[in-house]
This record gives sequence, structure tokens and C-alpha cells, in this order.
Amino acid sequence: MVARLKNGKELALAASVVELIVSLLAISQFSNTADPQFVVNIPWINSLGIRFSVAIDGISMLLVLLTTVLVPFIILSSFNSSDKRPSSFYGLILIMQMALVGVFTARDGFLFYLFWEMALIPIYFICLIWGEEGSGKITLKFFLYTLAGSLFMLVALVYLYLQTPGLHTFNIDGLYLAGRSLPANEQSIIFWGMFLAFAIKMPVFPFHTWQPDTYTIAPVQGTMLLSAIMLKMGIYGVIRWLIPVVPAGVQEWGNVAIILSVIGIVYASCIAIVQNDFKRLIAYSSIAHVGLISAGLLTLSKIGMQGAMIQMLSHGIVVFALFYIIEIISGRTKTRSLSQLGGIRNAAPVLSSVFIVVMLGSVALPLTSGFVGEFLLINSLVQYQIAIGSVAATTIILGAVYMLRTFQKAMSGETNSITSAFKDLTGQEKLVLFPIVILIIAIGVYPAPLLDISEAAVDNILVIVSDFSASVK
Amino acid sequence: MTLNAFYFLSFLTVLSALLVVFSKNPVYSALYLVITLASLTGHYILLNSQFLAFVNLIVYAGAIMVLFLFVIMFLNLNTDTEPHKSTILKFTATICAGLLLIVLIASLKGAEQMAKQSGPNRDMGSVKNLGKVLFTDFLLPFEIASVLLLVAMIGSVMLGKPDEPLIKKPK
Amino acid sequence: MISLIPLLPLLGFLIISLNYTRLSKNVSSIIACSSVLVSFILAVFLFIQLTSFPADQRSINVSVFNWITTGDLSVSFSFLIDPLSSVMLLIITGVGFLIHVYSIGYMHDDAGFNKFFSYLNLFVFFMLMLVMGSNYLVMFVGWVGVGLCSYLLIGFWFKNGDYNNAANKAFIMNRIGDLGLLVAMILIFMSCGSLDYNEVFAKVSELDSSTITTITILLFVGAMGKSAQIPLYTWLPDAMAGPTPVSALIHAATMVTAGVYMVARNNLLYALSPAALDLILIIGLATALFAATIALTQNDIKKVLAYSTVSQLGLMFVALGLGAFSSGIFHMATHAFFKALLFLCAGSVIHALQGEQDIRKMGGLKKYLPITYATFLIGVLAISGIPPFAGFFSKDEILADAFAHNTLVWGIALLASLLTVFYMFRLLFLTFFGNERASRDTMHHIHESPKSMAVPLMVLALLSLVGGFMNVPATLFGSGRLTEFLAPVFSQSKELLTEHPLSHSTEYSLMGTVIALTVVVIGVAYSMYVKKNEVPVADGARLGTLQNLSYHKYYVDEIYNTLIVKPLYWISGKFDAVVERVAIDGLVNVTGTTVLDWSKILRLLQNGSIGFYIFMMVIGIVLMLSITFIH
Amino acid sequence: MNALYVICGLGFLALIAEIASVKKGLTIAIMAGILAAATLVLIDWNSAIHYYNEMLVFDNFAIAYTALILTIAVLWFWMSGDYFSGQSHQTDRSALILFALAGAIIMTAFNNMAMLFLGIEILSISLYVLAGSNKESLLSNEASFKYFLMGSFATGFLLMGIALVYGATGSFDLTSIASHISNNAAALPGFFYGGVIMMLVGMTFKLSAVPFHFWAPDVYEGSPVAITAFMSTVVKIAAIAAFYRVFSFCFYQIQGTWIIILQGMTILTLVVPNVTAVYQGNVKRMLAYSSVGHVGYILLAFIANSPTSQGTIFYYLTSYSITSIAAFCVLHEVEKSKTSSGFDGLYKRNPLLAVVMSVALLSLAGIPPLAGFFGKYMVFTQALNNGYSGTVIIAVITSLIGVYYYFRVIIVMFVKKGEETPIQVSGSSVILMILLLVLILLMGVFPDSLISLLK
Amino acid sequence: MIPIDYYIWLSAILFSIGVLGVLYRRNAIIVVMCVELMLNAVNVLMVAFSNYLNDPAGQVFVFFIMAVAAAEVAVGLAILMIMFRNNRTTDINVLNRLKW
Repeated sequence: MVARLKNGKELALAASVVELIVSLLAISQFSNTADPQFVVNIPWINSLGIRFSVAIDGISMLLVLLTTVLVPFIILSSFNSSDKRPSSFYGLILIMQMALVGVFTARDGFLFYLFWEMALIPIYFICLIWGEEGSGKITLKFFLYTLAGSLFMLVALVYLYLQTPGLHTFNIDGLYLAGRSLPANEQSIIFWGMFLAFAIKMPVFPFHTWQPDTYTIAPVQGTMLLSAIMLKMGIYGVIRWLIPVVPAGVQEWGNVAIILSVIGIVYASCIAIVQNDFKRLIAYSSIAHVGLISAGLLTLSKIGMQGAMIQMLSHGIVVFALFYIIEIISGRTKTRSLSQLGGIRNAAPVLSSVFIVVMLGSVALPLTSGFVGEFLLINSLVQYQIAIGSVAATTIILGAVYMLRTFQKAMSGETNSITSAFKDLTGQEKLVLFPIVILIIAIGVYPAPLLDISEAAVDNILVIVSDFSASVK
Repeated sequence: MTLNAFYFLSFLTVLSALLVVFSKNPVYSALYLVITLASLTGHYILLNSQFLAFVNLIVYAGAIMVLFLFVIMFLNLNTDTEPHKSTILKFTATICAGLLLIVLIASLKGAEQMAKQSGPNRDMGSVKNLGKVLFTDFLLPFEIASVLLLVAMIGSVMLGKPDEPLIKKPK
Repeated sequence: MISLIPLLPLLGFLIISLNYTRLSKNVSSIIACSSVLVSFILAVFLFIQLTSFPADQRSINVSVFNWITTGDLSVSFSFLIDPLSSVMLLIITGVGFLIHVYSIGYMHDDAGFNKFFSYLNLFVFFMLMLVMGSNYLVMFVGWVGVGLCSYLLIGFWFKNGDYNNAANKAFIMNRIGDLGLLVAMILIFMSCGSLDYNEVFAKVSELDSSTITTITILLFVGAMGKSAQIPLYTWLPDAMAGPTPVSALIHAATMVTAGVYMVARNNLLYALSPAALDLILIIGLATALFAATIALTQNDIKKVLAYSTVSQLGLMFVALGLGAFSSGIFHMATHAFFKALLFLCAGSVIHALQGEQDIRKMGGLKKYLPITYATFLIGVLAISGIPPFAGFFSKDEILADAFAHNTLVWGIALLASLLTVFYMFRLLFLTFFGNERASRDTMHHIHESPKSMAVPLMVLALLSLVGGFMNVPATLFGSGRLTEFLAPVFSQSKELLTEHPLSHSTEYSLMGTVIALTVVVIGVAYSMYVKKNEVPVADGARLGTLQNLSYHKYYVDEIYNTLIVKPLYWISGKFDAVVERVAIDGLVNVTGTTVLDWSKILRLLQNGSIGFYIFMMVIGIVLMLSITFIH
Repeated sequence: MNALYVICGLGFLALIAEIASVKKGLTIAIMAGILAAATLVLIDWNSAIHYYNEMLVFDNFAIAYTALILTIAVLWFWMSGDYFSGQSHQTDRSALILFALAGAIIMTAFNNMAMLFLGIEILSISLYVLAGSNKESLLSNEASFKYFLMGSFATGFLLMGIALVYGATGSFDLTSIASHISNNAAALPGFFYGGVIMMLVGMTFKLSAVPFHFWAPDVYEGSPVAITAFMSTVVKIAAIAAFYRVFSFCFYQIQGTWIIILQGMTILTLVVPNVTAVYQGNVKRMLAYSSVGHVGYILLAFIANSPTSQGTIFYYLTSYSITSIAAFCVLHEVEKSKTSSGFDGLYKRNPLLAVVMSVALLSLAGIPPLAGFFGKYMVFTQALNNGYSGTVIIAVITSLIGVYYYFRVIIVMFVKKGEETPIQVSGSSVILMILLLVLILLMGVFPDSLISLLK
Repeated sequence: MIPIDYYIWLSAILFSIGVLGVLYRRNAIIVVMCVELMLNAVNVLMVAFSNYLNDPAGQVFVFFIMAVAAAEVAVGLAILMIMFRNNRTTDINVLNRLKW
């Protein structure tokens, strides 16, 4: 599952395709039970109770799948990029992929943290070196901000580790036990320590301000990695390393987190409405979507969690496609300013059709991938509390507002001097976008297999939570 | 008698030490330092450490002070070249040192309850006795001290000697 | 077979859209029309099959596949065919097919011909999903899907910025309605544990009334958006930006009636919530009257029809609000015929005049466009409720129901329908009678529409003529076949709602009153626009206060703009510029700059002076010693 | 002990080389000799031999630190070959460095205050001279004098402390002092504690803990790069070893009197240099501040139950030293290239240098999976385990600040436009840098072997 | 016999005077001399303790201190010479090129 190759783009593509095949093989052998499968568990740092322990359960499987599916496309998407990317660029992407897969599969707290940070380094350099003018300051802010969060997570993890009995261990089950045995107030502290890390990574309002800037300046592959896969780390962290670890903390503070997330939905959507920079707009839309995911997740209902799972996939795919389309447009017009674009639909009907489908996925139209997740998430939120759910549900209106505005500004209208010579999609671009479009619709029409994969694992986590509440009462 | 001598010597030591600090002329400072050292030699004699007393006189007052004086003379330092410090700085320096003294005195208590180990041993400070300790118990430090002096020597020479030309100039 | 009905249009859409550069216009039009036609034939078969069943078994449930299953939520992709959906199917595929055929002629010269047909097919697909779904979620798929097609088709001529605005407006207003529907659906799921109609209806009587009221009101919010009721109606007149067949199909005959369908579908819930019914009644009445008054002064032929549609939809909701669900459906069906006809005629006129839509520039077209004139006349008569045209029966039924319920309701409904009569005849007279006001150049090119357009007109005219007979009330010696057919769907709610049967004599006198008043109004209109040859004044001319209000649509768009749109942009702008950049990001940056500031201060300690360093050391030592000393 | 002989012998040999004019290959010979010494010292593993009347004790602690010092010294010689070859006073410099190494070894193994004092002085006096070894440079000169003056001032305090402790316990021998303390815990005179604090002052001065750190940034900046590297690695290791020996082996029982002071110093040492470093434009000076800052983390491990933190401190020092050598190696190459733009756009001019520097800085910043991360991680764990949660939070924040200034250098290397002329690096330097890179990575990926060594 | 605390006080006073000198004077040579004063304060204390404890080790230690003092002075003055050569002054406050 791990590859480090550094020789040029074709090799990188090949490596990522191999990983995709491996993960597809894995899924073919995967049984939809709650047990972790494909377990690798070897001692690593004995003196510190750290083991190299990875395994895949339903939740991990979906995210590993997302990673391995998207990375080949991300690599492919860079092939006709205007400035040539050296092989180190692809090397970093592959290291990033390794770290991401590691995060999604780690079953040792320390290993999780390690991969968590390792994912940060390559993306930092990708954004720094190949980013736009002024990347230094912004990427540094991004790095520091996320690192700040994860350091607090480290402290929280270590604290938990020290609570494990006997020779301390970082084993996931050990940490679960240790976390649950803590009194409620300590759980709350741990909750915030870890939630901060996850909230910054996702990012949840008001910890999001690194994100629009970073997305904007990053090279598009970096933005894709960040938005399509990396932010899922935060959500995954909440599922795997927050909810089962400190159930009391989640029960105590989950409400606050949900409210923050919901505020974020409305807030980010509103900001997206007035953005002129295409990338920045999508960045804010991403904040809104992720807010919904995290809010639904923290309702601790099965529907919410399953919705989060499916929405993670959908968001990953959709946002990847959106950024790629932005890249195509800005690559040809040399601008991302919506006010300068317009009329692309005249010149590029295929592109605009693809954009329509992706846009529909983003605004969660039924039969696109976005709908299933959004429906489940809003469902869980309304069940949690009608008022909160209703506010969260405004995302379907606000999402339509900003996405349609974008479509209108970029695609519709008369062509102008910038867009008149616009070329439609090339074959290689179609090769990237068409599968994505098919995926968007396929997941929307028939999400059942994906939902089945994560079902048992989600149950497992909820059982832990409900057992805990039962034991408290 | 010994107590009186101690008081006298202490007075002399402190006074001359103060004069080291407050003399405008570096040469005077150095000379007052010699007096301080000499009075300390007196203390050593009082403390029954005759050998050390002489070593002190020879090494300090003799060797080290000569070195100081030599440098002072060599650099031609006198009252005129003496840099001036502002009054505030002098004031704060005094306050600081005074504070240090107070704290030192305050924290260095507890000696009065210490029992004297046994009567004064006339031989304790003798050359023979010291030599024995120096060459048995403290043999390694003694040898290492030679390395130290060697280091100081190399260092001084290296600093003092002008650099040899790095690359020989082609003819 | 049932799945084939929606599948065919979908296939049509896929084939055309995936090959839209390759297919010729003929091929794609044949694919599009035939797919809908086959669907229609299938629907007819289905209808016949259904009628063959005994009344209480007229329901077929087909599950295609499991769609979303997780936890206790289980939604399958399944279809329900019962009398209600069967009627809808016939209307959709039937009228849909006619409009497809019409479009061949209407869109013939348009560059986006294939695209247009693919969208139309997609629309039919989604509309079928809407009415065929056997649970709320599948209906929601269709519900949002038709909104999407509406959006795509309103903005069909995407180069025009206004059209795009209209499309966005339509979509977003629909989204507001969708929100209501979505939340309602979730509440239904919460309280009933299922989204399947049958299961929900089985459980619904156990629920407390406040929940039902909440659910029904939220559902109605959905209907408001889709069926253009106050306060979410403003998108529909703007939606006339789309090609005329679209206006006919989507914005008159089918999509906008989805709200009516949905309320009728949930009749049981509404029957359990009188408050919600009253709300529907009030909104329906208000919309009917309000839209009718606006239509009085509009000069765009399609705008008049659009407001008329809004008004008629209001009337349908009046029927629903009165608990007369089958009357509502009946009026919906007849309205589909005559309003589609009117729009297509208008399209024919516009086609003939090369895109001219302003009735002030028409007039005297009677002799140039005889078929159009004749069919248009039939349509107008139908909408005006002149017996024996379709509108007469359906409208009369509603008015009778209203009278039975409350005289005031009847009065307002009657006023609205009389206004309808007036503006429809105003439209007729201004378009086809009087002087020829079009420019000479336009008149030169004027021509009757091609066959592909004329035939659908005639078919629809026929339907408008005889459509009313499918449900001739007992009063008029009919048997109320439609009502009877639909009865199983509404049986449960019927039991819950009290009926106020009217005596035959009352009904006769009502009919008489209505017809008499209608004739009077026609006379007034005739005298104004044919005898006196009045023409509406040009834009910008001074109007009376009331006229002005009506002409400017009561400034509702402007009010929405100031109350909602502008504040939204304002607050978004403030979020972006102030909250985001200054407050939140500012806070983040301040933490950074604070460190920098401290760094600037702390480095001053390192001032290079040995004296100072030693000072600091001594101070440190003094502190340390005193700490020990204190210890 | 044998290592000490070998090192001193090498020192004399270097002096003789001056006379015999055998300068070529001297550095290589010295490196070989140091390696031999390292082997010799490791042979005695687990033997804990006492030498010369308990003057030196080569227990595992001493052996480990000596081996570390010698290993770092080899790397250092490798890195700074041109500090010697082709320069004036080549043999003098070599001899001074070697004697300084001898002093450092004494500082790890002493068991007597006299040896401590002499070890510190040998090391310090050599460094006073070496710091000023660039005689033309005013900065080098200034650094040398500052170091000398403040160093001898601090020596005064150290000696005062030794004298007072001697007065209270009657011995210079650490073992006897410790046993005297445990036997007369209640009857120790007040001035004994004063003495301990004064020793603390003297030793923390060598560690450059705040508020006795003022010399460090100036001296590090002014000295030649090679000497700065030596000071921030070898000297630091020796100082910490000595500090550990005195305060953990000897004065542990009276921890109550000095621990609170050390806690305060730890927090200051974490905060002050890290914050100050933020505003530095000069990479060398930034590294100096960072070096001071790292002492804070080591002190944090130390105050959190020093007897169990041996392994942690050793690992931290090892990772820190290797990383520092890597960083200074790049700095050395960049300074050698004598271009005005310094680190600007280094990636374009020599990618290897930029990558090595980045990895080194990332490791110093404590980014996993590099060596520095594990050091920090273990320190935090150690501290958390002993209830220093508040201090750990401070340490976390300061390491974030650290990331800020380290990354500014990285950004400059990768993004800023500088001169385009490529920097040439000699083959041996390339090998060294790759070796260091591998070491940093290996220590990060497999930290277990080192950690368990001193557990 | 003179009580030991007298010597401690004497030593403390002498030490403080040394510190005072270091703080008070700017002339590098005098500062070095004041450091010597501090060392001598230690010496006298060491000898006193040695005498008091009846242990010659203290006096032996004083030898080492003297040796180190001599070495330090030698090296220090050498550094000072270079400094004077470069700066033409012995004012320690002139040395602040390295700062911040």
C-alpha cells in the first residue's frame, strides 16, 4: 500500500494506478463486517509501547478507496499543466498518498499522529514551491495553524497514553479504554485538545481562515489533495479518534461543535456568494460542506455518520472536479476572476456540461452523489434538533445561490475577449473528468454498496458510545 | 591577638579591594590589587597555610600582577583613557552588588552551628603534607592541570602570533 | 413495463445528449418524440389496466432497487401507480408529447435544437419520477429534477443575461420550497419511521396534530415554491424567458402543478390538519386574486398567460384547501389542456411575428393566423368557463365547493375568475382584433405556423373543448367519472372532512350567476378593446395609482430585492470583509504579530553590551538566591 | 579513560606535527584517532570503571556521552575540514579542539569537583581562543572576548559554589558528597544550599539557560561557523552531561531547593530564545537562538524526574546534535560560497543543500518522522507523566514559534529569488550531508535502539 | 581561633566587591582584575574551610584555582590585546557589534 517513487510523472501515475488496483483488490476481498481486516501489527518502538499497527475496516476502506481513486486522477490532471512539474513534485504527491493511507488505516495512536503530520509536510512543500506568488506567508500560516492543532492533539494523545495501565500502550483499543475511564471534565479537555486539531484540518468555523488563502495560492494539484482528501483526515479523526475515545466529552461539548459547524455552513455560504475569485469561492463552499458533515457526524446518529461517510466521498470527488475545471479555465484564460469570465458555454459545450453535472453534485441534486450524503446529514441534524437542522438545511438554498451565480458568471452570457478563443476539453482532460462525472452520478443513483461497506464499522463505533452512556447511567 | 590581626587584614583586604574598583587610574587599580593579594597572603598565614601563602604571593602578586601591569603599561592606559560610565549605571551597579552581598550574607548562614573538625593541625598546610595529597589523591587533576596550562599556552601563542600567509604568493 | 415509462424519456435524453453534435435535427426529434409517445401509450395501457381493477385495488407498487439503506432508514427506488398518478401520467406524457411535436416546428431554426430536446426528455423523465414515486424521496428526486430542467430551459438562451437571472431566480425560489419539502420529509421519517407513502399513511393517524400541522405546512412551502404561490410566485412570470413550448409544458401544464399533485397525494395528512388546509385556502385565494389583478395590465403576451397560470394555480389550491381534492385535480387537468393550448398559440403568434411578444404591437392577426386564432379562441373560452368548454366544468366545481364552504371564499374566487375572463379577452382582442399595429416589415413575413405546430394546437383545442366531459357533475346529468376514478385515493380523507352538499337548485343558480357575469365581463372587454380600440399606453406613460401598482406587479420584485437579496449580499459582503478578514483572520494574525512584537521587544534585551548582560546575570542570581533563602 | 589518553595523545601529536611539518592528512589521522577512541570507550560498556582515586568514573552514562561526543566530533571534523587545512595555525587549532574534546570527556566522566572544574576550564579556555581564531574579524574577536569575560565571571560563581559545598560536606568527591547529604539531610548548613545554587548558576551558564544565555547568541554569531557548530553540539552535550552528573547524581536528594528555580529557568529558556529568534534575519544567529531554545526542552525533561529522563535527554541530544551538524554543514557551505544572497533561492542554486537544510530544520522544529520529533515527543511525554502539563503547553507553543522561524528559512530557500550562480560542493561534503540525512531519517524511523540504550 | 563565619563574610564581601567591579568598570583590564578578586574570595574561603575541616584537599584545590586563574589571565589578556589592536580601546561597551 505504500509507494515511494521519484522518477517522473509516468512512473508516478503508474505507481498510483498500482495502488488503485491494490485497493480495488482489497475491496474485493473485503467483507462488510465491523472487524478490522488486512491487519499488519508489528512491534516498532517497544520501549514506548508503539506498534506499527494498520488495518482496514469499513470506514477506513471507503477513505482508502477515495484516496487511491483520486490520486491517479490528480497526477493525471497535472500532465498538461502549463508549467512543467519536476519529478520531485510527483514524489511528494506519492509520499502524501502514503501518509494519507496511513492516517486512514492506523490503529495505533502514535502511528496515526505520525502519518497525520507526515501528510502535512509534502503538501506544504507542494504549496510552497509550486504555489503562486506570495505562497511563503500563506503556506506558513497554513502549516503553523494546522500544526498548532495537531500538537494539541499530540498532547491529548500522550495524556491518554499515560492513562493506559501498566506498560503504556498506544494501541487503539487501549486508548479507547483509557479515554472512557476518564472523568467527564478531563474527557472534555481531551475532547477540545483533539477536536481542535480536527476542526482546524477540516476546517470548521471559526478555525478556517487558513483555508481559503491556501487553496487559492496552492497549485491546483495541491488544492485537490488538500480539499479532496486531506480534509477528510479531520473528519476521519473525529470518527475514529474522538467519538469513541471521549464519549462523555463529545456528549458534553458536541452541541457546541455542532452549532459552530452549522454557523460555518451559513457563514461560509454567504461569503461564497460574494467571492469573485473562482478558487476562493469553491474554498468557501468546501467549508460549508464540511460544516454539514461535521455537524451531522457529531449528532452521534447512525444516519449522520453514514451520511458523513458517503458525503466525504462525494465531496472529495466533486471538489476535485471543480478545482480541475477551474484549473482548465484559468489555464486557458489566465484569470480566475469571475467578473472577467463569461460565455465559456458558447465555446466549450462539453466543459460546461461537465461543469453542470459537477455543480449539481455540489448543490446536492438528487441522483448525484452529493444528495445522498446531504440528505442523510440533514436528516440526522433535524432529528437532533429541528431548529439546528433547518438552519443547516439552508445550505441547499445558499449552495444553489453561489453555484448558480458562478455558473452564470463563468459559463453563460456572451463571450468576451478573454473567453472567445476558449478551447473545449482535450482528450486527456476528458479522461480525467468523464470518469468523475460518471462516479458522481453512479454514487448518487446507487450508493448502497458504499453504504454497506461502512455500515458495520459505524455501528461498531456507535455501540461503543451507547455502551458508555449505558455504563454511566 | 589573632582576631585583631584578622580584623586588620580584613579591613586592609576590603579597603584595597574597593580601591581596585574605584581607582581612576588602572595602574593604581593593579597596585591596590597587589595589596589585596598581599593581605590575603596574611590571611593564609593566619589560617596556618604557609605554603599556600607563599605560592599566592609568588603566583598572584608576582606573576599574574606583573602580567596585568605589563599589559596596562603596554597599552599605555591611564586616567585619561579611562572610559566614563554614567552615574545611573554606577548607581545601579552599586545597588546590584549590594543586593548580591545582602543575599549572599543572608543565604550563607548556618556556619556557626558547624562543629570544628578537631584542633588545628600544624602540619596540615605544610609542603610535605600538601605534596602528598597532591601527588596521590589529586594526581589526575594535577596532570590534567598541565593540559590546561598547555592549552592556555597554545592559545596565547596562537592569538599573539601573526597569521602566516595562507597561500604563498607566486613569484 | 411501469419502469419503462420514465426510462424511455431518460434513454431519449441520454442518447441525444451524448451524441448531440452527431445527431441530425430530424433524428433527435424523432427519438425525443417517440420516447414520450411510447411512454404515453404505455400510460394509456396502464390506465386501462387500472380501470379494470376493482376500485379499492387500483394501486400497483413496483420496486426497482434499494436506493439508500442505512440504519432504520430504508428507501427504495420504487414506483406507485394509482388513479392519481395514472391521471398525472396521462397528462404529462400526452400533453408532453404534443408539445414535443410542436417544438419540432417552433425550434426548427435554433442552434440548440438537440440540446432542447434532450432537456425536454429529461424533464419528462423527472416529472414522471415525481408523480410515479412511491415514496417521498423518489418524489423529491423528480421534484428537484424538474426544477433543474426548468432552470436549464429558462436559461436555454444562455447568452442573454436577463434570461440567466430568470433561470437562477426560478431555481433558487424552488430551492426554498425544496427546503420546506426536505425538512417535512425528514419530519415524516422521524415520526413515522418510513418515507413510503403507504406506510406513512398507515401510521399518520397516530401522530399528534401539531406534528402533522408542521409537516403539512412545510410540505405546502414546497408546493408554494414549485406551484408559484404567494410569496414564492415571482419566478414564474420571469420564467417566460424560456422558449414558449417550455412555458407551455413546464410552466403551465405540468411542473407547476406538481404542488397540487403533492398536496393531493398527501390529502390524508391535510385532512388531519384543518389549520394547514385553511392556510392553503387563504394562500390560494390570495394568489388567485393577486395574480389576476396583475395580469390585467401586462402587455407581454406570455406574461399575461404566466400570471394567469399563477392565478389558476391559486384556484386549484383553493379547491385543495376546501378539501375538494378531486376538483383540484380536475381543474389541473383541464388547465393543462387549455393553458398549454394558449401558450402554444401565443408561441405560434410569436413565431409568426418573428419573436414579437408585446401585444401593443400586434392586433388584427385574425386573418393572417386563422388556425391560431381559432384555437386561441377556444382556449380563452375554456379558461373563461364558458360552457361547454373544459374550464367551465372544473371551475364551476370549485366555485360550488367554495360557495358551500363560505360565501366570502366564493366571492373572491368568483372575482378572480371574472378578472381572468377580462384579461383573457383583453389579450384575445388586442392580439387578433383591431388594427394591425405590427411594423410593416414584420407583417410582410407573417405566416401561419407549420403543420407540426398546428396539429398539436388543434389536438389541444379539441381537448379543451371536450376535456370537461370527463367529469361532468351529477347536477348536469353526468356521472363524475374522474371523481369516481380518483375516489380510492381520497377515500380516507373524505371520511375525515365534512361535506356541505349543495342542493341542485343552488348549483344551477350559481352556474347561472357565473355565466351571466362572465358574459357581462366579456362585453365590457369587447367594448373597451374592440369597439373603442383602446391600446395600452406605452411604457413610462402615466398611469392611475391602481393601474400603476398592477402594471409594476405591486413592486413585489423590488420589495424582495430590498428586503432579501440586497441584505443577503450586504451581510455576505460584511462577512467577507469584516468578520472574516478583520475579526476571525485578524485574531489569527494578531496571535502571530503578537509573537513578532514580543520578539522585537525581547531582542532588545540582547543589546550586545557585556555590562548589561552581567547585570542581568547578577539580577538573576540575586533572585535565585533570594528564592532559596525564602524557602 | 583510554579514550581520554588517546585524545590527549592526539593533541600532542598535532602539536608535534607542527614541528615535523606533517600537515597533510592530519585531519584524517585525527578523525581516525577519534574513531579509535570511540571504539575504546565502547569496549568498556557496562563496566563502570573508576580511575585515579574516583576522579573519573566511566559508567554507562559517561561512556554513552563520550561516545556521542566523539561521534559528533568525527562528523564535525568531516564537516569543517577546511577550518584547518590551508589555514594558519592549523595544528594549533587541531590541538585546541582535541584538548577541548578531552575537557568534554572529563565533563562526562568526572566524579570529583576538581575534575569538573578542570574539565570545564579546559573546554572553555580552548573555546575562548577558538572563538577568536579568526583574528582579522572584529566579530570573531568580540565573540571571543565576550565569551571569555562572561565565562570567567560565571566560573567565579561555580567556584564559590564548589567552595561552599566543600565547606558544608567536607569533600570534593561526588559520591561522598551524595552520601554526606543523605546521612545528614537535616543538619546541612544554610550556606550549603547557597553553594548549590551558585553551582547551578555556573553550570547553567555553560548550558546557556536563561537568564545566563546572553553570551550565547552573540558568541555563536561572531565565531567562525565551524566553532559555532562545535559549541552548539559538542560543548552543549558536555555541559549537559556535567550538569546531569552534578544535579541528578549528586544533588538529587535536595531537589526541593533548586527544582523550583530550574523550573522557572526552564520556562524562560523555552520562551525567551524562541520568541527572540522570530525576528532574526541572520540564519546563524537564528540557529544560535534555536540552540538556546533547545536547552529549554532538555531542561524540561530534566526537571521532570531526572533519574528516569536519562534516555530522553540522551536521545534528544543525539538527534539535536546530528541535526545541528547537518544545518551548520549547509551554513558552512553557503558561507564558503561567499555570495551575497545567502540562503535566498538556495533550492535553485544547489538542491541538495536546500533539501538537507530543510530536513535539518524540520527535524529541529520537531516534525515527524524525523529525529527531532521523537526527541520532543519523549520530552513532552516525560513531562506530562510527571504532571508538568502547563509547562508542556508552553513548550508546545514555543515549538510552534520555532516552526515559524525555521520555516522562514525554508521559504527563503525555496521561494525567494536570489543569485542564480550554482554553489559547488565538494564530494566529501556531499557524502557527509547524505550520511547525516540518512541518520536523521533513521533515528526518526527507528528510534527504539537509541532510546533503550540508556533506559 | 577565628570563627568560620567571619571568613565566609569576608569572602562574601570580597566576592561582592569583585562583582561590583565587573559591573562598575568599563575598562576590560580592570574587569578582568575584578574577576581575579572574585576568584581570590573563593580561595580564601576554600583555605578557611580546609583549615576548619582539617582537610588538605581544599588547599590543593586552591592550587588548581590559581593555575586556572593564571591560564585564564594569560588567554584573556591575549584576547584583550587583539581586541585593543582592532579597536584601539579597552572599553567593554564598545563591543556591541554582535547584538539583537
